[in-house]
Amino acid sequence: MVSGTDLAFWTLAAIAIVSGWRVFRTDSMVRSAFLLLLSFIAVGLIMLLLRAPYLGVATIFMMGVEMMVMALFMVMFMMNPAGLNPMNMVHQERFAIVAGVLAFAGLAAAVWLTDLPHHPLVAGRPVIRELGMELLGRSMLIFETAGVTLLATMIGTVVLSSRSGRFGPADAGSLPPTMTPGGMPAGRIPKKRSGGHGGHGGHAPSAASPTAGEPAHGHANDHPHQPPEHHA
Amino acid sequence: MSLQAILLVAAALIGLGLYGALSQKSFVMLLMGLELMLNGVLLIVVGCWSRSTDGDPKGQLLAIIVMAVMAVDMAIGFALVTAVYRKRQVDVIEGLTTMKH
Amino acid sequence: MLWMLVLLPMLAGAALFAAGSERRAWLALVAGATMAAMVLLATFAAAGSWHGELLWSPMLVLHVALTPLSAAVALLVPAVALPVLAYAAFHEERPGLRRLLALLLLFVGAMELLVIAADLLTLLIGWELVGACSWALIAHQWRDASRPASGLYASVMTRLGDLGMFLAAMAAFAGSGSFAYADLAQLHGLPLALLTFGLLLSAASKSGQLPFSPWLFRAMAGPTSVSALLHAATMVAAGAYLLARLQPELSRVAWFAPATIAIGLTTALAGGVVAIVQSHAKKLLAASTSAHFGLMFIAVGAGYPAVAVAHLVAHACFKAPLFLAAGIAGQRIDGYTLARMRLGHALPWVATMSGVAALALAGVPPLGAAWTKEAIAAAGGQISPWLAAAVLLAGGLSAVYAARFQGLAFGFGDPPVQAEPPHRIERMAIGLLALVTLVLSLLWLPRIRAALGELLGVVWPASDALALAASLLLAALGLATGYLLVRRHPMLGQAGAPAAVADWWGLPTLLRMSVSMPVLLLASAAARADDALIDAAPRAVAWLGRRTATRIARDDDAVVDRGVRATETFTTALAVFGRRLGERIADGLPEGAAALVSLGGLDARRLQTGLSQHYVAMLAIGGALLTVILLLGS
Amino acid sequence: MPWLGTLVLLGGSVVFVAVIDSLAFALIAQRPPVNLMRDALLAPWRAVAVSLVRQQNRTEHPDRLNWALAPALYLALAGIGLAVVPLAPGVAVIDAPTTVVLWGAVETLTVIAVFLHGWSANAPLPLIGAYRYAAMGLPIMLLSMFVLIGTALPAQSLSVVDIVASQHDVWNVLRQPLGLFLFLLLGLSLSLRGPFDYADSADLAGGTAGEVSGAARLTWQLARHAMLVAFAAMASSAFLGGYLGPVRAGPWWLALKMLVLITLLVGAGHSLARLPPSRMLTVLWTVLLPLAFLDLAQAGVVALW
Repeated sequence: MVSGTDLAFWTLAAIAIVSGWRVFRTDSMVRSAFLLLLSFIAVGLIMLLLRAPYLGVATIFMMGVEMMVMALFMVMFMMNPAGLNPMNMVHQERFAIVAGVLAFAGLAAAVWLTDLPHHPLVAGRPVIRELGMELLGRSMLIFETAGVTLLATMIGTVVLSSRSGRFGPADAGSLPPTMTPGGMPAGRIPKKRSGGHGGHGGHAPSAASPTAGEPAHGHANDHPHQPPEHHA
Repeated sequence: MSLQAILLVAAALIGLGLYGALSQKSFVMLLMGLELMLNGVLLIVVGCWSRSTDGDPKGQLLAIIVMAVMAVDMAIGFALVTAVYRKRQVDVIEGLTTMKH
Repeated sequence: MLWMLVLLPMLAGAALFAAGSERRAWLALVAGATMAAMVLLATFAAAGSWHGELLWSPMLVLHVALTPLSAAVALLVPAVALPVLAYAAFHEERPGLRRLLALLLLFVGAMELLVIAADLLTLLIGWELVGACSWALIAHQWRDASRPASGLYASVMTRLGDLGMFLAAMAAFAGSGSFAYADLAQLHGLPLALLTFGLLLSAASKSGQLPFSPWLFRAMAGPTSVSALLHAATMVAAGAYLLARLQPELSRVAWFAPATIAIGLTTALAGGVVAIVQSHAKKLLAASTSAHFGLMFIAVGAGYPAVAVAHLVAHACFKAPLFLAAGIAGQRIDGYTLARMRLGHALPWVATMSGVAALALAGVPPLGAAWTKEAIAAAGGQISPWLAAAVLLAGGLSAVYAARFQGLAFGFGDPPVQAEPPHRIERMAIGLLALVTLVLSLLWLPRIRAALGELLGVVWPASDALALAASLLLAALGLATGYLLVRRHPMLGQAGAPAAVADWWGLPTLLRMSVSMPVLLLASAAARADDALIDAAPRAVAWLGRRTATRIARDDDAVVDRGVRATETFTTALAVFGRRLGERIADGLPEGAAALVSLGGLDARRLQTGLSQHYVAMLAIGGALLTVILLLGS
Repeated sequence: MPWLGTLVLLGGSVVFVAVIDSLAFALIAQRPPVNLMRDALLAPWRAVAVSLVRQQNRTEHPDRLNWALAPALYLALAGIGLAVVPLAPGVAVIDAPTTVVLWGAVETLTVIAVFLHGWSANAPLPLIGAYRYAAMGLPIMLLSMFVLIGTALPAQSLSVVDIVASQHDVWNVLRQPLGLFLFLLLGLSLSLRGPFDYADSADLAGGTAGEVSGAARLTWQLARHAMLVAFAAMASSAFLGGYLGPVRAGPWWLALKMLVLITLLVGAGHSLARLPPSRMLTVLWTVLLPLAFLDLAQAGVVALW
């Protein structure tokens, strides 16, 4: 006999697993990100079924933001910005398949062979209130530690990803690659240095604003870190 | 919806995530694999909390910590990807060959 | 609410330190305002008889309360600290000034805690805080290496006395199960004796009584304002105050009065002589502090704690300006050698104010300090006329060194060198304290005195016309002697026997000679005895053992030799065999192992590809292996 | 039957949005006198009819599935957003203890829906609109969540029903006046309107909706209006006391407040200028987000007091 809850659970589980699988089987990284989000949403809904309303909704909420950011990064770092060309970027795939299957088999065997305890949640328990009391009560230290870790992460992220201007020009690392060996960075128009007016040629161009005044990059203001353009 | 079923689903997610983390060439896709594994972990935590602890709030706390770990993992991962890209114009794992003595 | 008296200066100190401003006017303002608020607060507290309790644990409760005597001291502390702190803000050197002021505020707060304490535990906390603060304050100019050492010396010296305080607190708790003063009455026998001994020890050490007096000299390493506060209203005063506060309980022990009087009298006389021959301005004043606290001890021993407190107040009011004046003079000549000062022309205002205070120190009527000294003499007279005479003699001694101090420090010497006059605030601080000294002259009026006695709930000892006359005579004589000393022997105490006396009769050396050296001698003697006596037995055993061994060896040679020859034959045969087969094994094993290891090394190197995905894969495999191991382990 | 009421409210308000939008456009773009019947009441229907008969647009190799799903997702999110709002004491379609967080999820997924809409067309201008919207949408969503937490504090609950109930004595707009202002900015952003319209703006020739026409475009516009309605319901519930009123609390008060807010937002959307995206990002991260912190701190102090 199958109850409505069971049906919902299996449906959501199927969505979570299938979309989790499709993440690595689609041609577009943006689609991958949103498939992963779909998997997360399915798991979040399963959490709702498990009577964890806060955790479930918070998962959806958080993963929505995270996957949006992830999609942006995808587009920033990948070959085809819109991500609609076919592609297959895998390595050591056979090993990976074996590892994944083994991991699943091992875990499944563990689940199967273990005598799992059964002390289900009592209906009507104020789980959100309890979570709040736990977070800001006995486990305050843990919670605060997590907070401090996140703060450290923020600082570390900024330090890692900000431009370092110490060993050379500030944008030395962020120039797009060249199209030909030793040539100009892609997408740059060489600066025309006409000596026609004034003729003080010793004035070196400022490294701080390499793109200033270049019409080809008029819209670059929207995206301070313009992705390299591949015209492949 | 027994605990076993929940854990099996989580195991499948972890297996898929491991496959992705091992097989994908792009840094970002590697991170997605890790996230999928953490998704399974999250499901395990919440499932065990709901089904076998009498609803002890510490289980929920653990889930929150897992979420924090996910956020940290993503943020640091992207920061590293950005840093690597700045230094070497590389966005796939094979491009980064300097990690040996 | 009474806790505010303690918390206010401490919080103000912390806030002052945290605020970070180094401006003198700001520091003076904050410190002065805090002290003024404390004076007000203490007045209200005394009028409203506030008290407080703090439940630390079910066993330990901290009490604070005010008796008339402690209210007087509680009022005195901030009142004296107010001008001293204002002076400190404008007088002391710039580096670390903020820290100095903050510490001084903390110091005053700790002293207040000690004063208003109504149980031994609270007292102990205040006592320790005062000690810690004094260490930090003496060592304030820590860049000069000798100053932290001085601070440590003073701290260790007073800490020795603190042991007595711990002993007293433990005895009280063991005897009555409580720390409260109110329960001390339940003590009898040994606990009471231990309590008295401990408190007397700690009071003597804090108040610089013999044999602890030398620490006061070392404490002179601190800034002038610290000395002034230390000697006038805090720290040193704590000892005498403590005895006065607990006199009713302590006097139940028979030997308390004689012991206290003996300590006090010895210190008063010895300290007086030390001060007379001292050539260092601040150390002169320090020795005089010891002497005057000795007088207070006498008053307590004679059963008049109120007289002791009255003298404490009077002493605070004249000793603080003297120190402040000495500080200004010392700053002017960059040192404290009295013979080099003679700054009467250069600092007329300071000289005048110092003169008023010096007259009070000399005990010249109609100044209030003279009356309190008379009262101590009268109190002593109730025990023995000889005691009264000794007190008067001590008073005469103080007249000598007072005259000497004033004459040398602010006499009229060479015409003044043009220099900037002291800051207005510094002058005001000294002036204010001198004014209070003058106001205390009112104590000579019988009506005022009676009213005060009623307020404090005490009866003053009856004074004696003869003693008064003798006192006047001795004071005059003392002033004359001091004047003569200034004229004839300005260099007194800089060399020779007087110099030795000036260093507390060589007490520090004596301590070294009488305590450390004997201990060392005893230790080496014990070591020698150890060698001679205890080692004899093992030596005998060893000799016996050697003899036996020789005998056995000689007997065994024959037997063992035969065995050895047989063994040799066998070994030779084995070696011949080994040269053929063993060689091959011995070489093959290490070489084979080396080949294997090198192969493994090459393989392991191949693992290091530099490609992250391989590392991730290895991580996964490692995780799996770990899981398997854990499973097998369980 | 709360869902029926909600549906009625949704339908009516969407029509109202369309009408007031047309009216505002007419007032600003045309010279008066404005013909109320022609320019306001009938103009939306005319637009519907035009959309329905117009041919569907095609781009080269779009992501068909997502292109079709994005407007539907947007509309569904608007519906979910409206469903958490109570119509009367204790009467809401979704009455769960975490509806505020659910609303946050709706905001997040809205960003994703708009991004998908622009991305799946596989054309440059919609894609730029999608990027810009993702960059703007995340900070403004963060900001709105801080503000919303501020409203949850006095209610001591994450449920919108409780939040409305907690305003029985004093509305949240008085408890945190800054909050409503910041929250209204979110409304402009959620419904792609006015100064916060970085997705579908005219400078991108329609942005994410630039390549859609016909029924798909109609759905998209409908979803935008529905989202504005849902937002107005949420804003009036979170800050203006929702169904509460001086006399006879009930859905009419909610409707009245929503109409006022909608008029305000439509007017603002038509009359305020749009900043360049980079400057707007700077303003968002360095001015508005700290303001939201300030608002939350102030709300916390008020709640404690």
